[in-house]
Amino acid sequence: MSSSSETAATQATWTPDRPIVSIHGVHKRFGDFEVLRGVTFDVMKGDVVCVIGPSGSGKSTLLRCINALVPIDEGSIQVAGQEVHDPKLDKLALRKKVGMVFQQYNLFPHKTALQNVMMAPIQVLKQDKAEVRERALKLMKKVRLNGKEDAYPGELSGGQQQRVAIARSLAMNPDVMLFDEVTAALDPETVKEVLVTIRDLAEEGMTCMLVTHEMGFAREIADMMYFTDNGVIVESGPPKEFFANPRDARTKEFLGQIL
Amino acid sequence: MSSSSETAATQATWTPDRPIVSIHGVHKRFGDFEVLRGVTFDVMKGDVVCVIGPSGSGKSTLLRCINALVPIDEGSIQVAGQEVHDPKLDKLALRKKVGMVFQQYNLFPHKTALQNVMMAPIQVLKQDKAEVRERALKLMKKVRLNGKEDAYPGELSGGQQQRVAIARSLAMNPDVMLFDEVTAALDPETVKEVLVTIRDLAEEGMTCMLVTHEMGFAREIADMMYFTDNGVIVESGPPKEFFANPRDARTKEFLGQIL
Amino acid sequence: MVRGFFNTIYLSLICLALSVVIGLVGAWLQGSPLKWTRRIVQGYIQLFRNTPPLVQMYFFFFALGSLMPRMENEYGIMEPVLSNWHWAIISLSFFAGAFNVEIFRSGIEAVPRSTVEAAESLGYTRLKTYIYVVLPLAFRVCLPALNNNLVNLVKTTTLAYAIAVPEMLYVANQIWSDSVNVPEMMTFLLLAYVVLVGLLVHVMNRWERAMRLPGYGV
Amino acid sequence: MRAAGERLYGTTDLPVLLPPGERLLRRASRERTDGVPRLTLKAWHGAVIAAVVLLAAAAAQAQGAAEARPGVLTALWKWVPLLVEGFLFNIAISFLGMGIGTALGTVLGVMQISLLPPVRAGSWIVTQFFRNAPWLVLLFFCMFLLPFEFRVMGFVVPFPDWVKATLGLSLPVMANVSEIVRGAVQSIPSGQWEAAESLAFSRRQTLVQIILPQCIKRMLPPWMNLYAILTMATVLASVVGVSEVMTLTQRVLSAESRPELLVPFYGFVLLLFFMYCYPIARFTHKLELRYVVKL
Amino acid sequence: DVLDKVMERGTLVVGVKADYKPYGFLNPDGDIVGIEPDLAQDVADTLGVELELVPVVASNRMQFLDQGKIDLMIATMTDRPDRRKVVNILNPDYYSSGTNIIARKSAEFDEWEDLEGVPVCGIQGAFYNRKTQREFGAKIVGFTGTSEALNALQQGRCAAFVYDDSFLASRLQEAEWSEYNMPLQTIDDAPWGLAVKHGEERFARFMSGMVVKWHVDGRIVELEKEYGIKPTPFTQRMHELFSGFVPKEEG
Ligand SMILES: Nc1ncnc2c1ncn2[C@@H]1O[C@H](COP(=O)(O)OP(=O)(O)OP(=O)(O)O)[C@@H](O)[C@H]1O
Ligand SMILES: Nc1ncnc2c1ncn2[C@@H]1O[C@H](COP(=O)(O)OP(=O)(O)OP(=O)(O)O)[C@@H](O)[C@H]1O
Ligand SMILES: [Mg+2]
Ligand SMILES: [Mg+2]
Repeated sequence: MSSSSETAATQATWTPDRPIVSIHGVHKRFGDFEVLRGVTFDVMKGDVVCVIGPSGSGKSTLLRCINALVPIDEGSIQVAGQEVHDPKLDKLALRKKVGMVFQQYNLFPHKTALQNVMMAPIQVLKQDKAEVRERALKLMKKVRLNGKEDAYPGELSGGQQQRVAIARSLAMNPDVMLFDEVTAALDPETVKEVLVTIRDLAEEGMTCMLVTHEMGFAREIADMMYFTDNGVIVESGPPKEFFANPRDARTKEFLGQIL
Repeated sequence: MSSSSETAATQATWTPDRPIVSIHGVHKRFGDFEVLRGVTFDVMKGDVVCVIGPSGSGKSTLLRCINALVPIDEGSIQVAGQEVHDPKLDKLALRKKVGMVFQQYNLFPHKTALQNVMMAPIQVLKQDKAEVRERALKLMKKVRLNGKEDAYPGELSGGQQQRVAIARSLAMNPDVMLFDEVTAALDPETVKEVLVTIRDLAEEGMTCMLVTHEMGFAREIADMMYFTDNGVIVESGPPKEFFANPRDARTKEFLGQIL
Repeated sequence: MVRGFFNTIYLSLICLALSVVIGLVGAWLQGSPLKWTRRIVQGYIQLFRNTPPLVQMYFFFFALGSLMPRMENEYGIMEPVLSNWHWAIISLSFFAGAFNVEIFRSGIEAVPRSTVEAAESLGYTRLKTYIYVVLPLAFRVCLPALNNNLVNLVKTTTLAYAIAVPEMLYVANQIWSDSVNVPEMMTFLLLAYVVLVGLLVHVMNRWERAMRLPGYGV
Repeated sequence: MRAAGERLYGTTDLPVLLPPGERLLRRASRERTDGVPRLTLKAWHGAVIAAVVLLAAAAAQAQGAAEARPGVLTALWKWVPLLVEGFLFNIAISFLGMGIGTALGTVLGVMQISLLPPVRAGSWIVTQFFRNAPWLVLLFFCMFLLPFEFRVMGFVVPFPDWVKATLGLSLPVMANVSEIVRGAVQSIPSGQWEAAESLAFSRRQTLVQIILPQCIKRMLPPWMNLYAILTMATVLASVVGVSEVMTLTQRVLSAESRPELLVPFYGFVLLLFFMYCYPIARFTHKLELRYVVKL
Repeated sequence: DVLDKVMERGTLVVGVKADYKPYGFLNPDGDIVGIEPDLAQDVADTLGVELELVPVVASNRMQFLDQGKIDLMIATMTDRPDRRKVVNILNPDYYSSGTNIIARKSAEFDEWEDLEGVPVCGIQGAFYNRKTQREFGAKIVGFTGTSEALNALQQGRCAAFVYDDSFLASRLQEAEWSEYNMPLQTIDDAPWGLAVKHGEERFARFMSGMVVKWHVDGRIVELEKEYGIKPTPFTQRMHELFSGFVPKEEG
């Protein structure tokens, strides 16, 4: 398979003791507006990183840069030792390593839940259908959706859809999962369902980057917290410290708003 | 004015020491599905009541029944002594007494913020334009939107739109305000803005019924908490007790989910 | 009359199929990176959308028809290779096709960018995204508009009478100038078309319903 | 429950009413900041028009070159005033037909959303019937079943052909407008109705004050599209002998008795329509961008 | 009755063809001219009223007369029994034409039977198509106007064009049509009649008188010459028959 040889090639330059995602001095402009203004941080394999910050501070943009959905203007982003910013980069190879789950789920509405999960491995990785199916069924179970395989996205609740989206990304066997406000607009119980799923993943050692507004969850799950404002990382640290003793004034203000 | 004579007539049978909203054994079915299955409680004038509960438990439906937006199948709902369920009911008179703010704001997009606030008093209550205008300007100030009078809804942020919607309802001088998840889908800072506005109202003695998922807020503002599940009220009580010592298993489970 | 009825159906079916093909190809060409390809398609659309189909038909038949190569036929006349049937089919298909291009294009544009992104982040290439995600969705979005246009097309086949294609109106016209019963013929025509179009609407609606995305709200 | 998109876009007769994509959204926001829809008639639009003229003339010259008779363009020039006059007549018919059709169609459309089931069903049937019947056939009906004059209280009100043709054309317009109105009203989120209701607006007030004003913007593009379609349909009046541009062209052609003139004359008619309808189409497109997205 | 109405109104409304050169066609001013409008003018002059011409087509001319939209129809209408039931076709007929075809000389048609199965252009709804189709088995390809049909013939869409003989004869005089001829015998010589509404006896009698008068003083032959067509045998015969007979004038 092309994907496995790919992985072998890049792993030659990357060892597990180095950060799996390494972001360095990243700038991103949309026209005149500079969304990211020099963001730098590293994520180690198996870490769970939470990014919080006010609306419009560039959190989603950052995740999208990591996944090469938007090009960056300056700086460097490396995933497993491979430069994302490289114009010669094989985007498809990168995306096989990085899974992304969106706030709006973005499921394919014309396919059932199971088909949504199976599509990419079959059509992109050209894997064997029966094999993929078996794996997809396992994933559905993992996100606690067994029984809903044949439902269309329109027939699922928000939380269920969100979990299908997670399973869909997992089916590609990524090294890193990016979650962009996956629980906004869900009710507390559904939020819980989704978060439990993510926690399971984290416990299995998946590298996760989350953008979230759920402080309670961030506090429980994160190995590292990052607070962004105006395109820069204002403060970071392990959650206990971060929530108990924010040093920066802006962080204090933001955390103060939370009821 | 017909409205004032109305009020006089109904106030004859209602005294401020009796509940302003009195709900008794309300059942509501959509087709085969029974959304409300015998809901009973009272709201005293000036009280702030919060209704919480899982998604689909009938919270929105209950508010909509109080406002006669949907008819009920059984039971009785009285607002200021007047039966809402009465087929001969003058719905318009009722709605002058009950204001409602929706999750999706539902502002009129073809009118400016100020016009949105002024429309109903002028066209429904036939009040004097200059007078209404003055009052509307005061309301805009009250919801901290002075300066945004001439903006169209499309030009306002979510939180600002939500506050215009509140002002619009207040302009009708209602006796009771119903708020249906007015802060879902807003970011934490905007949530704060809207909640401060509601707190101001509560402090001025307005009777408020809120459906919310914001436990922190509910705890702070509510005089009474109600927990609904499956179309019935499972538990109720003053917030301190309610949050500290939930008696019912279902309530315990629900509150346990909240991070 | 029965012949005319079946000719109308035949003409309609062929034009329906062709116009859909033209629409698909045109929409695909409109997404082309070549500026001139897009412009030519755009010119085609505007020209056909903004002129009366009746006049188009004449123009096609008489102007372009005369430029066509000829072949000797069984009567020893040099006959153009394309008959009036062909021209009716061509001009009606191109007319409806011009609308279809726009319909398909807006259907494609209606597919949310975020869904395309989701596919891309799963490693789909552009072409695969198109085939597996964009087109199936676009097709569902534009189905109602497509239905309407196709209904219009069936109604427009009456115009083929102008270049002597024996469809229903032509046949009716022959009969009523012979015998003096215009109102009866008109009633028949009206009913025939209402039935025909009603049938098409019914079939398309069933199809639309079958293609409906369960619970999909956009 | 029908999907929102279907409700919004599936109910008009006009193909261009689809949700705009993001490219369009961006263009729309640019135009909104400008405040006016930019009606750009770029150079190549002119080139297309010129090409049509040249094509028509060239084809004609090619055919007519061998003749010793006056040139094709001379012949065409001689008749231009008459043809243009005929075309103005087409425009007059289209204006009138649109006016009548819109007035009737709006009423019919509002009836389609009435709370009374019989009214709703009745207006639905009427709408569907006139929407599905071919324009030409409706035209014939009006031509032959309406009297040529009315007697109102002793006065004889003449009822000329072109009025009948106008009525015949306004029937399908009515049905389409009815659908446009219904589609637009149903495309307004139900939250608007509820909000108005909870503010104690009556149904009539809600419709007049809240819903219809929001609809107008949405209806404008399909309505203008319909107008262009109607304009192009006015040539159908030739079939029933109304002296509009197509009829005149045919008469002129038989007066000239020169078959080679056929192509330039029809080319000229095409050109007339294109020059009238194309700017309308562009403008409609601009409006569409402005309004479909705004709400 | 109509006559009174016409006199009262001061205008005579006549339905004529506007797409049938030379019987009725447009001039660049948009007026209808030709043999039939001239005849209509004669009638109006005789009555001392204004003339108003209404263009008619085959499919609406009888309805118009029946509805009273026109008072009189002079619209190249063939006199046929089934039409006599609908409108009052006057005696005597004022004109006549035969059915004939033009075809490329190379086509070599000798008799009508040769047309069996051959595509023949015609005008939609024209009388001439009838026999050609029914008795000789030609495949009629009907167009809306003569220009269209002639163009189609030139393009080779049909082997011949069937229409009225005098129209075809005048075409053949033009250089453009030198490749073509009228190879067959004119058949089906059918008279054309003026028509008024049934029940209008007085007006019918008056109009019959007008027709007789035209035949007597050779007006129609004169007009044929004026519009550049060869006088048809029918009009000449009628002129000979009627000359010397002086009609009693009415009105
Ligand atoms: N494609 C784009 N073109 C122009 N501006 C953009 C684009 N995408 C994002 N932006 C702008 O960049 C800024 C950051 O956007 P981003 O979505 O990253 O914010 P965010 O931190 O995720 O906010 P939220 O919490 O509301 O999701 C915003 O001001 C947004 O308007
Ligand atoms: N018009 C309707 N027709 C049929 N079912 C309905 C209708 N409105 C609501 N329901 C159903 O009634 C149930 C209760 O709905 P309701 O909106 O009151 O829930 P809720 O408690 O407000 O939930 P949420 O927190 O998600 O807003 C849901 O299962 C919903 O599907
Ligand atoms: Mg974001
Ligand atoms: Mg709700």
